[in-house]
Amino acid sequence: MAALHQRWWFWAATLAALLALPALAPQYVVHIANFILIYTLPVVGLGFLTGFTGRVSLAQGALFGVGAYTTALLTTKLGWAPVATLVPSVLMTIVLAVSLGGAAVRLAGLYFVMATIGIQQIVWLVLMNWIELTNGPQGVRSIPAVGLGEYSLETPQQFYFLALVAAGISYFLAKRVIGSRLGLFLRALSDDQLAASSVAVEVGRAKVTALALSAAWAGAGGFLYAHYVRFIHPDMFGLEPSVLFLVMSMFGGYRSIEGMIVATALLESATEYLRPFGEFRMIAYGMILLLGMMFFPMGILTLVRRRAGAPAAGKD
Amino acid sequence: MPPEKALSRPVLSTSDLNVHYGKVHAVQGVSLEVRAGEVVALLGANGAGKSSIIRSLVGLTPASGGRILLRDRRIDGLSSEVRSALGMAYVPEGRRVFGDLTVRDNLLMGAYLVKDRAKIEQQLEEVFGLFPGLRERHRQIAATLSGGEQQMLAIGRALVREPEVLILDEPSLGLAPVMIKVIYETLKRIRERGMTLLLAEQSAHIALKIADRAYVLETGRVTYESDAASLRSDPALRESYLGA
Amino acid sequence: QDIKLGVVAGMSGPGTSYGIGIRQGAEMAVREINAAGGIKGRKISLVVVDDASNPAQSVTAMQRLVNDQVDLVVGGWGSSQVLANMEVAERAGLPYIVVGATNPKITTEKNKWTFRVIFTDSVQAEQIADAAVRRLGMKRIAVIHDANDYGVGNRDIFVASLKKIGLDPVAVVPYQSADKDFTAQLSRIREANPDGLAIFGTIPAAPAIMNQARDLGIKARFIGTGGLANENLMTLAPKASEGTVLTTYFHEDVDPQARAWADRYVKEFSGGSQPPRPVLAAWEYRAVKFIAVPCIESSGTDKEKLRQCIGRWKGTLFSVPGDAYFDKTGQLVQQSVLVEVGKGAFQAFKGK
Amino acid sequence: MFDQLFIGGLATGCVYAVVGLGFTLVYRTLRMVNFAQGHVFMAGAFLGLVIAERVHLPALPLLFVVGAVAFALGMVLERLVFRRLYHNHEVFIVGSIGLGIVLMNGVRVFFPEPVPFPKVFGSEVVQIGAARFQEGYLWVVLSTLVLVVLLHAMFTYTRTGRALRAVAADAEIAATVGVDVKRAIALTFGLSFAVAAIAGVLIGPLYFVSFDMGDMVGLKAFSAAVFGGINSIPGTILGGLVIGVLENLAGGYISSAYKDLVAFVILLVMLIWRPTGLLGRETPVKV
Amino acid sequence: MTLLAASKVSLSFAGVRALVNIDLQIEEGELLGIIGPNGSGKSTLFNVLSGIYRVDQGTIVFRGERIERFGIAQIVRRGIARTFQNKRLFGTMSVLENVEVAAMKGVQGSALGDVFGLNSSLQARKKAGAIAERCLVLTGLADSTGLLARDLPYGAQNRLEIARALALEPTLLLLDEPAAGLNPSERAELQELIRRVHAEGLTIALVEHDVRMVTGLCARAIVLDHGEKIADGASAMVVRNPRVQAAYFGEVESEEEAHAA
Ligand SMILES: Nc1ncnc2c1ncn2[C@@H]1O[C@H](COP(=O)(O)OP(=O)(O)OP(=O)(O)O)[C@@H](O)[C@H]1O
Ligand SMILES: Nc1ncnc2c1ncn2[C@@H]1O[C@H](COP(=O)(O)OP(=O)(O)OP(=O)(O)O)[C@@H](O)[C@H]1O
Ligand SMILES: [Mg+2]
Ligand SMILES: [Mg+2]
Repeated sequence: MAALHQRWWFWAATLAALLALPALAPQYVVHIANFILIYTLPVVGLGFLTGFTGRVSLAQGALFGVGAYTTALLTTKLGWAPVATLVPSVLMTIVLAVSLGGAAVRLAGLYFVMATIGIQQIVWLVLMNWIELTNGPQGVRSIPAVGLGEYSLETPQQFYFLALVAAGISYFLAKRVIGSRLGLFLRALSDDQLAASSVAVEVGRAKVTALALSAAWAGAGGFLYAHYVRFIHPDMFGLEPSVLFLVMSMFGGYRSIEGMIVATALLESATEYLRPFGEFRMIAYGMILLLGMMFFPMGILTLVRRRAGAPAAGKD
Repeated sequence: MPPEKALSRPVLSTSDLNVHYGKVHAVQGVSLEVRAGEVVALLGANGAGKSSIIRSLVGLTPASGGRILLRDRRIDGLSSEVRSALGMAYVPEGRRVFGDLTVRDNLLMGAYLVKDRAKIEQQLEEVFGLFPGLRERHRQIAATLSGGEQQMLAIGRALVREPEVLILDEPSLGLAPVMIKVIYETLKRIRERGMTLLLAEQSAHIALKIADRAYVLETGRVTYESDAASLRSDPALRESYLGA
Repeated sequence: QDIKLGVVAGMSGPGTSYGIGIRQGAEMAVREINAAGGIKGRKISLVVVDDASNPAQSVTAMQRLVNDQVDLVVGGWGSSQVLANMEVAERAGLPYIVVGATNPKITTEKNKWTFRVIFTDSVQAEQIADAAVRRLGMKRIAVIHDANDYGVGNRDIFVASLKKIGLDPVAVVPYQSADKDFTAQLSRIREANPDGLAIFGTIPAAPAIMNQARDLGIKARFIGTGGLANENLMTLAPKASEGTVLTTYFHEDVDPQARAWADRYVKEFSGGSQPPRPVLAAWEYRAVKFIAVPCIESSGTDKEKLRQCIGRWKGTLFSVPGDAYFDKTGQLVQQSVLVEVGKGAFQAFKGK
Repeated sequence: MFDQLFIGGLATGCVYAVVGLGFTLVYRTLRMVNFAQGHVFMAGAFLGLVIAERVHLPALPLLFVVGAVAFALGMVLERLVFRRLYHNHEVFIVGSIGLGIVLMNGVRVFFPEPVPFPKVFGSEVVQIGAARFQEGYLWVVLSTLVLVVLLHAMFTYTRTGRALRAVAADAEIAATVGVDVKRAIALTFGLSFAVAAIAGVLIGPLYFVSFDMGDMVGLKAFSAAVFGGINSIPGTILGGLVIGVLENLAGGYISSAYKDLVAFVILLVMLIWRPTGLLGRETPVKV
Repeated sequence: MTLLAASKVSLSFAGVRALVNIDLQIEEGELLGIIGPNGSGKSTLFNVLSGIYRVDQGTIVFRGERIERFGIAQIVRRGIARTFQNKRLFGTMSVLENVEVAAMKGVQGSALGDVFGLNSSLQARKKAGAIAERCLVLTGLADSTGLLARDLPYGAQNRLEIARALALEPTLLLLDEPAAGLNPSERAELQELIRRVHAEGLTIALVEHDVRMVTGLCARAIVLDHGEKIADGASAMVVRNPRVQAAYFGEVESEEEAHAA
C-alpha cells in the first residue's frame, strides 16, 4: 500500500536518472534542470511557512534576492571567494527576514499576506534605488563562478552536480524539519493557535523559527542562482518570482515536500515545453494552474498516489 | 400516546439508509419513521451513528444508499436549503451558531424563509421569552456567548420559524439543569401544537421523558425499537440497550 | 547544411511590440537572402526564441540558442535581458550582435563576443541635451525618468551633459515603470516651472506623463530619447505629444533607401496582428543583411573568425548618415537621428 | 502642491478602494482571496472599452451596462470555474492566480498595446484652488461613494446581506436554514465582478487601458482592503483612500523613487499597531 | 497546602460582568467542583486561570507565584493544563499527534536542534511518545490513534481533549464540561478516569452540569451565578443551598430530580 515515493526502487531509479542526466541530456536541458534544482530551495523553504504554519507569504522572491545580492556584492565588490559567501548570504537573508517579518508573523492570515507584499515591495525598491550599494537597475554583472580549488563550475554540466547536492541536502533537511518536533508544533499552530499555546507550544517562537528557516532556504537558493546566472537584476526578485514560488509550493499538494519539488519541475520547465503554443504560451500556463487545481485539488501528486493504490484523502 | 397519533401517517421516514465516510460504514441500513405530531428519540452510545443519520436527513452528509421521504416526497438528493423550505428545521450537534453574527441576526437567519415581518417579530419575542438570557445579549456577537447560551441560541434559531419537523441533535448538550427543564417544557408545548420532533440524545432518561417512541442504535444499526413507555418503565431493558 | 541564425527577444511580456519588430526584421532579411540563393549556396535558417522580456528567462533562451548550435545571434531587446543573456554568449563563445538594448554597460571592454549596432543611451542623451540647449533654446529643464536601467542611464548622462554646457536641471524625479498616476511627480515639476521637460521612459508611461502634464497645466516642451520613438506615443497622447523632440534609431526620411525599405516593410507586415514598427525591425534587418551576412560570406562560420570579421566591419547603412564602424568596445559608431512629432507622426527635425 | 497631491491621491485611492471592494465581497462570503481580482478589473476596463466603442452610451448608462454584463459573467465564471476551487485556501489561491494569468494573456492577444479609452466622462480640466484635474476624477469619487453606501447597506441591513454573512460564518448551517448557498456565492462573485468592471471603466478614461494594468492596481487594492479591515466595506474605502493619499504625498514631498516604499512601510507599522486593519474587527476569542 | 489562590478577580466584557470579585482557593490534591447556570462565568474563570483572558482586577497566585499577567504557554509550563468546552483539537492531525504535541512539553532543548541533530533529544522524544501512549490508553483512545481528530465522534473528541491535557503532566488540571455528549456508561467511565488520575496526585477543578458527577467526585464545590461566587463548601451541602436551588435547578426542582437529570 506504500505510495510510489515510499518504495526503494523508485528512489534508486530517480537517483540514477538524476546522476546520468548531464551525460545524456543536451546542455540546454541540463541548464533547465539547474534552474529547477535551484528553485526547489526557495520553494521548499516557503513550504515550511505556507504549508506548515498556514501563513501565505509573497516575499520569498525578495528573500531569494537578498541571498543572491549578498553573495554577488561580496564577491564582485569585496572580492571574496564564492564559497566563503554562502554562510553570510544565508545569515543575511535570515536577519533581514526576521527583522522585517518577525513582527508580521503574529498577524493573522490575510494581514500577514499583505505584510509580506509590503516586504517584497520594500526589498525590491531598495535593490532598485539604492544604487551606490546595489548598482540599482544596472544589476550586478560578472559574478564569479563557484570554484572548488582549481576547478570552477562554469558550464551547466559542471554546475549541475553542485545544484543537485544542494537540492538533495535541502530536501533531506526539509524532511527532518517537518518530521521533527518543530514540524509538529507548526502543524498544530496552523490548526489552532490558541490550543497550541495551551499545550505549551511557544507559538511566536515557532513561527519566527519557521520564517527564519524559510529564509535560510531562500538565501541558499539565491546564492546558487547568483553564481549560476552570474548576472542579477532587481526584477529577477520582484513580485513575479514570489508568486511563482508560492504557486510551486502549493501546486504539488498540501504539505508534501515531494509535491513541491515535482511542481517546481513541472512549472519551471513549462515555459519551455509550452513554446509550441507561441503567443498563447502564457494562456496555456495559466490553464495548467487553473485546471490542475480544479480537477486535482489535493495536488498533482494525487495522480501518482492514486495509481500506487493509496487511497486518496477523502472528505465529503 | 393518544391512539389517533399512532395511526397517523409518517411525516419523515428512511428506508435502508446508509452513510459512508470513506471506508467507514457509519450507518448501515437504517429504516425509521416519524409520524405526524410524534416525538421520536434516537438513542445510542458515542459513535453509534445518530448524528450521521440526522446529517443525512437534513442533507449535510450524502446518503450512500437508501431513501428518505418527507411526507410522500423523496428528499434524498435534494439540497439542504430545499429540505429546509419543505419544513424541516435543525439544531446541529455542537451548537454551530453563526459566530460572526449577533444573537439577533442569528435568530433572524433562523427565520430566513419567513416572509412576514410581523410574524418574525412575534417569533423573536417568543424565543426571547423562553431564553431571557438571549434577550439581554441580543446585540452580542454569538461567538462570545457561553457554551450554554450558544446552545439556547441554536435551539432558538430552529424555533423561530415554527417548522413542521424539528430535528435536534443533542439539545441538552452543555445546558444547566434549569435550562434543560425549560427546553424540554418547550418541546412538549411545541409538540402539543402538532409539530413533529426527532431527537438524538445521549442521556436517555431525559429524552424518554417526552419521547413517544425510541430507536436504539449500535454501531450504525437499529438494535431496538419500541415505544418510549416500555423503555422508561423497564430498567432492565434500559440497562441492556443503553447501559444505564 | 544551413547556417543557423539565432534571434532572442521578448515576444511576450512588456517588450512584445519591440520583440515582434525584431523578429519581423530578421524574417524579412533571411527571406531575401535565401530567395537570392543564400550564402554561397547555403540557406539561412532562423531560430527564434522568446525570452518573455524577463531577464531570468532570457538566460534560458540564450542557453537554448547555444544548445541549438546557432552560428551567431542577432537580436536582444531590453538592457536587463541583454546584460543577463550576454553572459551566456560570452561563456559559450558565440558571436552576438545586439540590436535593441541601449545600456552603455553592454559594450565595455570586457565583452569579447558581444557587439552592438544601436547606439547607446549615452550618445542619445548627450545629443538631446545638446539639442535642447543649443537648438531649442531651453533654459529651465526638468527631468522625469523611469527608475529602471534605461531611465537612470539616460538621466545620468543627460544631466552630466547639461552640466558640461553649464546648465543644471530644475527638477529631477523618478517614477516606477508600473506607475499610472504621475500627479505626485508632475506637481513637483510644476513647482519648478520648467520650459523643457525631458522624459526618459517608455510607452505607456511616457504618453501618460504627457497627458497628465498638460492637464496639470504644465506647458513645457517635451524632449526625449529612443524610448519615446514609438508610434503609440501619438496614439496615446495625440494632443499632448505634439512638438516633442527626440532622438530615434531610425527614420525613413533620412535617405531614399530607408524610405523604400520602410514601404516594403509596412506592406509586408501590416496585415499581421501587430502594427508595423519599423524602428527595431530596421536595425535587425540591417544588422543581418549588411553586417552578419557579408562576414559569414567572407569568413565562414568559424566563430572566432566571424567575431574578428564583425569587429573589423566598416561600411554604410541606410538611414545612417555617413560611415559606420565598430569601435574597440564592440559599439557601432554612427550619427543619430533627431525627429519631431508633428501632425501625429514623426517628422525629421527641421529646427535650427 | 498639497492640494494637487491630495486630490490626485483621493482619486487613485478611490480606484484602489473600488477594486478592493471586489476582494472584500468575496472574502466576506467565502473567506478566500481571489487573486484574479486585479485582472478582472483589467478585463472590466476592456469590456467597457468595447461597449463604449460599439454603442455610444452616455457615462451613467455605460456604467450600468458594464456592471450588468460583468455581473452576469461573474455568475457564469463562478459556476464554471470558482465552484471547483472552494476546496481549501491553497487551491483557491493557485487556481485564481492561474485564472488571472489566463485573463491577462487572453486580453493581450486582442490588445497587445495600451489603448486610449474614449473620454466618456468629459475631457474638461477642473480647477479647485491650486489643484487641476480631469472631470473624470469627480466621477470616480462620486461613484465610489455611491457603491460603498449601497453595498454597505446591502450587507448590513438586508436579508440577503445577512444571509451572505451567515454563509461566511458557516455555509453548511446556513443551508439548513434555507439559504441557497450556491446562489449566494454566485451572487457574491457577480457583485465583485461588477464592482471591478465599474472601476475599470472609471479609470479607463483617466489613464490608458492595457492588459497589465491589473497587476499593480490589484496589489494596491488588496492592500487597501486588508489594511482597512477586510471584513468591513467602509474600511476598504478608508484603506484605499489612506494608501492613495499617502503614496501621493510621499511621492511629492519625500521621494518619488521611494513613494511605494514609504506607503508600504507606513502600512506595515500601522498593521503592527492595529493587527486587524483600521476598521476591521476580528471575532474575539471565546473558548 | 494551597496550590492556587485567586483573590478579588474581576473581569467584564463590554458591560457584561463575567467575573465579580471572585475569591477562590484550590488545595493541593483537591478535586474541586464548579457549577452554575449557563453564562455564570465558569468557563471565563478557567480562561482567566489559564491565561487566555487577562483579569481586570485581582491576583492569581499559583505555587507561590503571581501568574495573572502570564501568557498562555508560560502558565502551561508552570503546570496548569485545561480542556475546552468547545473542542479545540488539531483537526488535521491524527489522534496520536494531537497528544504528542502536548507530551513534547517535557522535551528540553531547542526544536531547531532536533532538525540538525545537534542535541540528542532522541531519548526525550521517546519518553514523550511513551507519555502520549499512556494517556491514550488511559482515555480509551488507543484504538483510534491513526484517525484525524476532526473525524472523531463528539464523545471521543471530548476524551481526546482530556488525553491531550494529561499529556502535559500538569499539577492542576482544569476540566470544562468533560461529560458533555457522553452517555451514562461513558460518564461512569469518565468518572472512573477522573478518580484515577486524581488518586495519582493530580489536583483537578471540574466544571460540569452533571450534578451527580460533581457530587459523586468532588468533596468541595463552588457555585457561580452572574459572575459571583454564591456558595462554597461541601458539595453535598452546596447543592442543597436554596440560593443554588433557585439559580441552578429552578424553583420547583427537587434534588432527586436533579440527580436523575
Ligand atoms: N467526517 C467523518 N469522517 C470519517 N468518519 C466519521 C466522520 N464523521 C463521523 N464518522 C464516524 O462515523 C461513526 C458515527 O459517528 P456519529 O457522529 O454519527 O455518531 P454519534 O452517534 O452521533 O456519536 P456522538 O453521540 O458521539 O455524537 C463514528 O464511528 C465516527 O468515527
Ligand atoms: N469575549 C466575550 N465577550 C463578551 N461577552 C463574553 C465574552 N466571553 C464571555 N462572555 C460572557 O460572559 C458570560 C460568562 O460566560 P462563560 O462562558 O464563562 O459562562 P459559563 O459559566 O461557562 O456558561 P456555560 O455553562 O453556558 O458554558 C456569558 O454571559 C458570556 O456571554
Ligand atoms: Mg452525535
Ligand atoms: Mg462554559
